[in-house]
Amino acid sequence: MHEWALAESVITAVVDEIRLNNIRKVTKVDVKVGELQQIDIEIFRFALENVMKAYELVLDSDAVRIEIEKNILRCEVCGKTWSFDDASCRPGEDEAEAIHFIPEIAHVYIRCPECSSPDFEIVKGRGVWIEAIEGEH
Amino acid sequence: MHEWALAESVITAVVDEIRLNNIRKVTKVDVKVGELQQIDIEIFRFALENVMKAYELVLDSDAVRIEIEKNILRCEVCGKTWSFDDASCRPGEDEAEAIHFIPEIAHVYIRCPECSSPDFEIVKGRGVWIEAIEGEH
Amino acid sequence: MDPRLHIIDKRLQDIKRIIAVSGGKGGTGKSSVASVLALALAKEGYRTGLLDLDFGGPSAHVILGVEGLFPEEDKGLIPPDASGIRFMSIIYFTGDNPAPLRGKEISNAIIELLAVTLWGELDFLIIDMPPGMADTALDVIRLIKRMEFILVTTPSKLATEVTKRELAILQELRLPVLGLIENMLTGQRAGTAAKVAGDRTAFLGSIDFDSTLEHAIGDVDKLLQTGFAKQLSLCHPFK
Amino acid sequence: MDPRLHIIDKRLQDIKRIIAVSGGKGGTGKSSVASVLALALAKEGYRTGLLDLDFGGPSAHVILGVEGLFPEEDKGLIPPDASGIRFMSIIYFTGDNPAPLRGKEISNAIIELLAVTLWGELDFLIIDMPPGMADTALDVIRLIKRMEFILVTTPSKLATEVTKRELAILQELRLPVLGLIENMLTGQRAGTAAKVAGDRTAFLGSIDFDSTLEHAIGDVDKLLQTGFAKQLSLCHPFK
Ligand SMILES: Nc1ncnc2c1ncn2[C@@H]1O[C@H](COP(=O)(O)OP(=O)(O)O)[C@@H](O)[C@H]1O
Ligand SMILES: Nc1ncnc2c1ncn2[C@@H]1O[C@H](COP(=O)(O)OP(=O)(O)O)[C@@H](O)[C@H]1O
Ligand SMILES: [Mg+2]
Ligand SMILES: [Mg+2]
Ligand SMILES: [Mg+2]
Ligand SMILES: [Mg+2]
Ligand code: NI
Ligand code: NI
Ligand SMILES: [Zn+2]
Ligand SMILES: [Zn+2]
Repeated sequence: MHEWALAESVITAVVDEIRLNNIRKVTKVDVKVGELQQIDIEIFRFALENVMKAYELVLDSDAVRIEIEKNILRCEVCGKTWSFDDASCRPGEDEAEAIHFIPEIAHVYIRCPECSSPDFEIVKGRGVWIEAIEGEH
Repeated sequence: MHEWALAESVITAVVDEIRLNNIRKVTKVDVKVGELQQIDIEIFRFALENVMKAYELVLDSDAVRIEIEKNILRCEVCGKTWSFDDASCRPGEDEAEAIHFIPEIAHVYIRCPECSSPDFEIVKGRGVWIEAIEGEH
Repeated sequence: MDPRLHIIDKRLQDIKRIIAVSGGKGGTGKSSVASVLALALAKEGYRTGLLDLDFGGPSAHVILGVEGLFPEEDKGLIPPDASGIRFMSIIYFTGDNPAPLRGKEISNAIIELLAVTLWGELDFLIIDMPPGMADTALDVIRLIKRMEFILVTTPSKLATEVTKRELAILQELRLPVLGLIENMLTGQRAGTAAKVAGDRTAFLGSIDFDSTLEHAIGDVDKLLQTGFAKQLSLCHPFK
Repeated sequence: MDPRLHIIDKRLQDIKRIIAVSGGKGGTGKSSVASVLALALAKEGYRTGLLDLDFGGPSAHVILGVEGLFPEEDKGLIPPDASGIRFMSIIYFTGDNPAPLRGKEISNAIIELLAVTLWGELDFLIIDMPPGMADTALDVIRLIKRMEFILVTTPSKLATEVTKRELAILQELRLPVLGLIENMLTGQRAGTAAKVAGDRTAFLGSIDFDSTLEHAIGDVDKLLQTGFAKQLSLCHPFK
């Protein structure tokens, strides 16, 4: 349930945005959840709803869209592009848990499938990210 | 004349590209020269032409286009976007020379005009860059 | 938009003082000062946290002899208790493996840690900093507004030259520098650190080279008995 | 496309061996070993270059007492002669000012330096590395294919723990590690570095803590007379 902490960060960002832009009614919050972090979407949605209540934030139930973003890794040495859920280079359970807490730990346990380098970029699909917040003024 | 070394890197890259892609005739080389590094374009063009000869590379004189790219700096602390040639925060002559050799030295001598931080990103217009190489096979 | 940046202030709001132990040069004793200072403060009854941000060469867990601990997961990560200190380190996640992280990844990992760690109420959060003025230093400056700095140097010219640069930039940025601790004094160049401090910052005192320190590494009771700990208790600014 | 990446091989092609002095932990003596090793090789008649890549805590220029030098600009940058060494450092450009560079900028600056520096023919290029396995280490691994490594550690548990991690990653990447030098031996924990080397890499020998080293900093003749230099000459791999 450290998903709660991430959900809280999303709600805080929405509340900050409401204040900053004098938003009367939030119509859309697009949240991307990067595959690499392997967030449990059900737990995350549950946490989001509960944090909303705690923050006294009322949103239409369909205003918040959560989308999983495929992860793309790109090797800085050989240029190879791949995804960590390619069966050939999946980390074990403990390793996946460490990556769940801090996605950058991928560099400890994952290697480029082409040249075995740990020096790759997490191009997409890292962790929790807000793609857009829209509202009526 | 360390412009020569940079020109040589451009020509080497073109030669590498010719080999890699079996290019028969290079029709376009788009070179961007970032403002931040303050390359003298005349010297740079002169160096390019001479290095070409040394590398026995024949290019149409109008195939190589050199364009100056405006520099954009963005503060990591306050988000302010600016350009180093804004008169208010131009470095002195020695400082500009150091930046000429290594553009990242900007972080030593330039500060965010909004919050005075040295922690900014060089978004655009850093130094020599090849935007495109095109040719006939 | 990175939502994590919006929660960091809240995560740190119940911490009275946040102190980075820094200094520019590697190997001057930053981790030793940070760890033993945190131990001493905890012993005196202060609620104390210790955050090791030296991802490239994490050492605080070795100094404290931390083994087999892991944060509890409950609405975030709760730092486990290490000898009375709430202790957070990347080694919970890396184990003994090398962590080859570029600066951009270090930044992201720091942001993640700050966004999900629930420190609770603390009197002091001590941060053990890596050497240099790269991503980690720039990020704590950017992300933690109430940060105060203690600089550690040795009397060696190699260390003081680097420390001077770090002090210059911190002061240019008008960040609070509590002062300079001189560590590993051997009689050589005594007084150099005081000269570096000059009128620029407080000279907090000197700690002698202590040949008993090495044997105390990993044993907190022994650590607190060292000459190092005793001299540190005389020169740290929270007496 | 970054054209600079295409010229680096050519810039290094007339250099016989490229040696990074590294080790993970800060303050173990990497800069001292790199600088004195370069001096000693130059003295023996080898054409020697020294490149200080520790942008966060540049020290080689202080050790060598370099002042008032600047590279000559002629179809590139020609490293000036410092006591017989072709010496390149970021300090030519920063002066005494702090250089707050994030990893991405460090990478770019390294690429620029490697692309424009004309070393000419060298028997040895010694690279003084920063602590850690971040951008600088990842970049030299990525950009300089023929790199060989010498690791420097102290006997302290804090240093050996970090050195083990660095050795593990270098060997995982099948990079040539020439061996491990143990520095600042004081009788404590003698033999620990040899144990870290084990069957994994060559143990090159130990250098005692040398209280005369500090007074020799900045004076190359004195440096070469120190016990440090004499012991280093017995344990470096190019005898
Ligand atoms: N006062 C001291 N006397 C003797 N050894 C010391 C002292 N302070 C630190 N050390 C030793 O010096 C080395 C570097 O210390 P450390 O705290 O890891 O420095 P840093 O965090 O600055 O790299 C370690 O081996 C440590 O045990
Ligand atoms: N064998 C030695 N005896 C005494 N002091 C040493 C020895 N080797 C290095 N030093 C000192 O230790 C400090 C760190 O050395 P340095 O070469 O800068 O290490 P690094 O480059 O690994 O940070 C410097 O003050 C240096 O003078
Ligand atoms: Mg440390
Ligand atoms: Mg540490
Ligand atoms: Mg060094
Ligand atoms: Mg150095
Ligand atoms: Ni979780
Ligand atoms: Ni020039
Ligand atoms: Zn690869
Ligand atoms: Zn700013």
